[in-house]
Amino acid sequence: MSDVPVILVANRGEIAMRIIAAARRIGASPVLAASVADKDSPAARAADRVIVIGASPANQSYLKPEQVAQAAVMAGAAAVHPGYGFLSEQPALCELLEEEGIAWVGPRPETLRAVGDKGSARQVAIDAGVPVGAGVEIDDPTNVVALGEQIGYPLLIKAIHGGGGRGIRLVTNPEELVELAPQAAAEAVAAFGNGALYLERYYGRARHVEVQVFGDGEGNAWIFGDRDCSVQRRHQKLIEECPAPGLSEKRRQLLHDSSRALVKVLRYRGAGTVEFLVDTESEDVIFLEVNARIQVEHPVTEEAFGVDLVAAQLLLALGRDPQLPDVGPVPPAAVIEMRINAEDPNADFQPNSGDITRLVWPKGPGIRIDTQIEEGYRFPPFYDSLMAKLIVRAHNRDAAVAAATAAVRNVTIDGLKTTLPMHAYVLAHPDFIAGGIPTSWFGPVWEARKESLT
Amino acid sequence: MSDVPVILVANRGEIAMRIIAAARRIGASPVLAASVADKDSPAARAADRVIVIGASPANQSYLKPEQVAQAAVMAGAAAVHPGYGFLSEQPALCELLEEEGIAWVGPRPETLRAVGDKGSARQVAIDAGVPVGAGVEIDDPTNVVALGEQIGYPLLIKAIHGGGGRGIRLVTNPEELVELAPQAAAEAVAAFGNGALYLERYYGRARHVEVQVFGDGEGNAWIFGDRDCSVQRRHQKLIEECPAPGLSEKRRQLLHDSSRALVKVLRYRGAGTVEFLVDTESEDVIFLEVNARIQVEHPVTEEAFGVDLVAAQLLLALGRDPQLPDVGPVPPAAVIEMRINAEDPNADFQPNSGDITRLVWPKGPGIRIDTQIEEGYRFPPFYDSLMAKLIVRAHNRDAAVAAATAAVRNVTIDGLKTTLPMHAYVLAHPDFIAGGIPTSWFGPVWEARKESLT
Amino acid sequence: MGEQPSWQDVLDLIAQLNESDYESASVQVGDVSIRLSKNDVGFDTPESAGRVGAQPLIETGFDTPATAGRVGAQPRIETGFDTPTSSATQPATALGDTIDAPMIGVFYRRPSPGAAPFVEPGQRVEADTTIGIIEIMKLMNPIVAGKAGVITDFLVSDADAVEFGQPLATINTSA
Amino acid sequence: MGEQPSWQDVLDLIAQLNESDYESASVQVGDVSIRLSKNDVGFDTPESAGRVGAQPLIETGFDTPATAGRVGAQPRIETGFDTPTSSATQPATALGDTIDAPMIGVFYRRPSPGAAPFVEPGQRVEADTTIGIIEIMKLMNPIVAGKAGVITDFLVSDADAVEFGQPLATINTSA
Repeated sequence: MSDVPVILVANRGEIAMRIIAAARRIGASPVLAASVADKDSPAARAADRVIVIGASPANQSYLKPEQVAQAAVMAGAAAVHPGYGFLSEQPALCELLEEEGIAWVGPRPETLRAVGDKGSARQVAIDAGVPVGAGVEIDDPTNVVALGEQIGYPLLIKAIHGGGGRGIRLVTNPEELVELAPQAAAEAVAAFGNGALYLERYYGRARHVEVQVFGDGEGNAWIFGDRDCSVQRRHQKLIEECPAPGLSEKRRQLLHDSSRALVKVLRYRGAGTVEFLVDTESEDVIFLEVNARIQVEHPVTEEAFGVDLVAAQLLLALGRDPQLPDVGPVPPAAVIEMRINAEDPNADFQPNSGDITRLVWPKGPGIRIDTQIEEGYRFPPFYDSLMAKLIVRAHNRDAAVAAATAAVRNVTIDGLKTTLPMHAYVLAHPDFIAGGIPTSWFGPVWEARKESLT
Repeated sequence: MSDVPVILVANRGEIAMRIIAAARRIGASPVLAASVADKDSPAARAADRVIVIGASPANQSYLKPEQVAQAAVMAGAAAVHPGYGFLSEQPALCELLEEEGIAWVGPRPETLRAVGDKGSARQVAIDAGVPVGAGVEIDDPTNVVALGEQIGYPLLIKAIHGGGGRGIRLVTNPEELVELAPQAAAEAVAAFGNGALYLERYYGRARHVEVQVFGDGEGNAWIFGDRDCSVQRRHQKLIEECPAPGLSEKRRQLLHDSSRALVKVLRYRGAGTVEFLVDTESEDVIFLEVNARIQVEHPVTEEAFGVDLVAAQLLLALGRDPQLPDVGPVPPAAVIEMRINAEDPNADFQPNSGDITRLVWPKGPGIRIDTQIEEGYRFPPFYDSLMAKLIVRAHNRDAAVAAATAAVRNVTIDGLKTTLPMHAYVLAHPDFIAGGIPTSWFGPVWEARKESLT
Repeated sequence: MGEQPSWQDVLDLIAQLNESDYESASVQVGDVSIRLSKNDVGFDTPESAGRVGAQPLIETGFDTPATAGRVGAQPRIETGFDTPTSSATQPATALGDTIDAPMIGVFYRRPSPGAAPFVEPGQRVEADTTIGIIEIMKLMNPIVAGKAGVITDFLVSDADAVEFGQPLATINTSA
Repeated sequence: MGEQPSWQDVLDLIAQLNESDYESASVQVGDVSIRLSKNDVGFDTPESAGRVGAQPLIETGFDTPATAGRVGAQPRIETGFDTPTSSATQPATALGDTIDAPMIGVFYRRPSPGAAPFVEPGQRVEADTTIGIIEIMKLMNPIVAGKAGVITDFLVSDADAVEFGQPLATINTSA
């Protein structure tokens, strides 16, 4: 055994590259747990060793806790970094590793459980004094006017046993509520075998704002500002930025204080994100959830504050000082990240895979590319469509938007359809340039563009 | 003619890549004027077009104003960026281009002349109220005690008609001065046919601190903080950083105010650097010279303040708004640049050329690489030894030193000897870590290391 | 060359090259590409291996340099698994088929320490004959031969850690 | 080589090269590409042409695709100049030698507009015969043939901009 700790990277793609870079930064040896499809990938070549854990489909490799744990044992790993997605928020792998005395780069399993369930996460937030969305269960579907007043309009009627968007109705006034509640109850009985309903306030023009936290595991928190991730298509983030533009000092402080309180209550360990809904039509700020992992969009925070969050995760997991500074609530730079996906924005964002025949990245100050792809890379069909993250930093938001626009124009990716045309369109749109668009903005705007082209 | 302006890049290596990136950023078309040796270089491939201007030796290509001007005409260039070195501070090319109606990316020719000569630059500084080194001519070599007192000790006796380091003597007290002055006069007569002598204050433990300016050509200046470039070997900068560490507010203000005054007096146009000697044994601050070009070390300033100085140069030359912000005197980040040269630090920094057989750069937040080299590149013997600049940014200087140390450790360049081992040594040295070393520091420290190894 | 070389042409070429002094060779005629290497360094540039166009028509089965040169100190045995073209073009009589690990884990040739191995080289097996066990995080998984034939050799030792797809044994399916 | 080599040609070439002292060889004729190496350094991918080890034994003299594909829309004429190997291996009788531009500028075939050209194709020249003028920033520079022979063709037109090293004319030095 050498004194160089081994980090098992239990992920793929750009985040595997990112974790390998962080391991190298702290002087550790990165070993990649890869599926067969990824065993010769750029991340595999960047690692000190590759261990093939299973077949190409993720559910036969990256999603198998036992196979990843076995690889960690074989690698002699001191710690396992799960990246995002896959097993990153599953207590199962975390617990298997604990049994083997291998550190998990992430929060404790009980934290993963506490925030992994919407109901329990809501209760944690209430305990921490964090504002949650107004919601109430309906006892009697024929007597709902008072409840509706309590929640406020517009509101949603939700079937408690529904899910995946089914059994939800939007209600804009008391008359609708009185009419629709009994119907919804009857339909819920028919669809889910249970007519229990729930009323929830609906925010049709709210922003998605999240706070980057880093807990020492003892209740203390570093807060690294906020991110706006409101450019979304069907709940998929397309563009993220740090800081969130146009937040009042009061709102920002509420978001940051709430996040700090959650870290304290959870004795949260490592990097995490607290997601909020920030309404643009009222002063409401609503807790959504805690993401107990590093997130895709972490680079905007890193570039804005000049920190290395992934290295800090590794250091903390190895029992060392994460070497993070205390920073103010607003960073001294503005940073925008564009997710370049292998999807055709002109064909309903249909994913595609294949050979990248030519690849040119823009260069220059403030440009960072997080990616696994390179010229000649065969983009595999098995996994998600994220090809690369193009991150651009400048001294203020206007300059960052201009720099991002130039950067997008100077990317060449041949061989696959990508979301680059979508980015060019959004970055040039006056609503985006003004800042502070709600999550409901992108869908109709993109549809309207499509119609204007035909 | 299209409405996309053509920028002729009249340089090579990393700065050619940098200018090409800036041209792309502003939507211009970069055309490279290359020697034969560089006609298939990475910069040539990155440009829209390559024009071969002459044979490989620089004095048959990059140093020929007529050939570069001819290429600018052939390219249909709107502007020519000369980079640094070569013709960048020569009025000749600038004036040839003016005749053709092609913009020069740099100050006016009269500015180049005014600051290109030491004597006239000193006079400009005096006119601007900028502190210059004390100096006085000797009328009578047998009557020098009063003059010596006027200058202060230690001081240098210089033969006015000497040069290149010849005819200079260091004097530490009045007795030495009285003894050496007549000898020096006699020797100057013998060596240079003229016995005229000059006394100048000597600063043996001064730092090299410089200020980045950007003038609008009308007398107004942007000041982008300061850089410390005191890690030098024989007047060659090895490591630069922004901001200069440990400067008092008063000194910093003197440096910045002096630089602003020079921009005003010169009606300076574009990017420039005002170099100062900052003594560590007294409060003295002495003007050295104005570098009327973009400098090798400009990226530390760009990263520290989040600006694109080269794009700003191009925009100004094209008659557009350079899109630069007003910033405070101290940037919100600390940035270090390491010059990776094709020199063997263990063999008296002897340059070498040849094939780069393997090349791996570190990745991660805050890391920027400015380079032309790539795996398989044949580093040519014709030009200077700068291979790449490794630039590292962090939230403060300690973190930047740590990040730079990790970054240097994670560079692999096989096939050539490089200055990387020197960087690793300096970054780990307590004097450098403490900050504020003088320019005389590196030489003896590196010699002592060599002796300790044998 | 208007016409594509025939298979016999290719075999002739290989025979000729084999007698030559070349460490490696690459011949491309239209769509047909032949690349041969006598050592394990080969001539692929590291970047290209395993990517676009890097499907060799014939390969001798060693690791490509991209893999071999970059995985660090830990040696791996990964003789061409997951490269369908290689098994398809391998002359079965020469190298034999392999039985590959269906999962990552620790391979045991015996049901328990001290017991006799499930099978020995030279022994005939059927597709459902157990040839060993792979333990993954305390779970024991019997491994069957998957095809009938005679086990010619084991490629890993008892209690070796194996990766997914790693060849465990060679089997002569013609015997 | 107007026509494609036959398969037998390829085999013959390999045999011939094997007896040679070359460490590596690369032959490309149209779609046919042959690369051989006796050492473990191997071959370069198209990206690396012009860099390490990219001195091909035989090349047809055009730009490599890596270069040709990257210089953008502006066409360039740079037929193999500054590649000593190519001229060394070019059969002189087939293509002839070239007279290359010794400087960047504008090439004129006449001493002044309307005057007769300095020389015409078919005309015999000595080494010091002026064949044209290159103007660079208003400076006129006479260009001499540099070698004796018969001018067979001019490769640039009158008043064309030329780069350093660009072939101006072909000359048959055996004639």
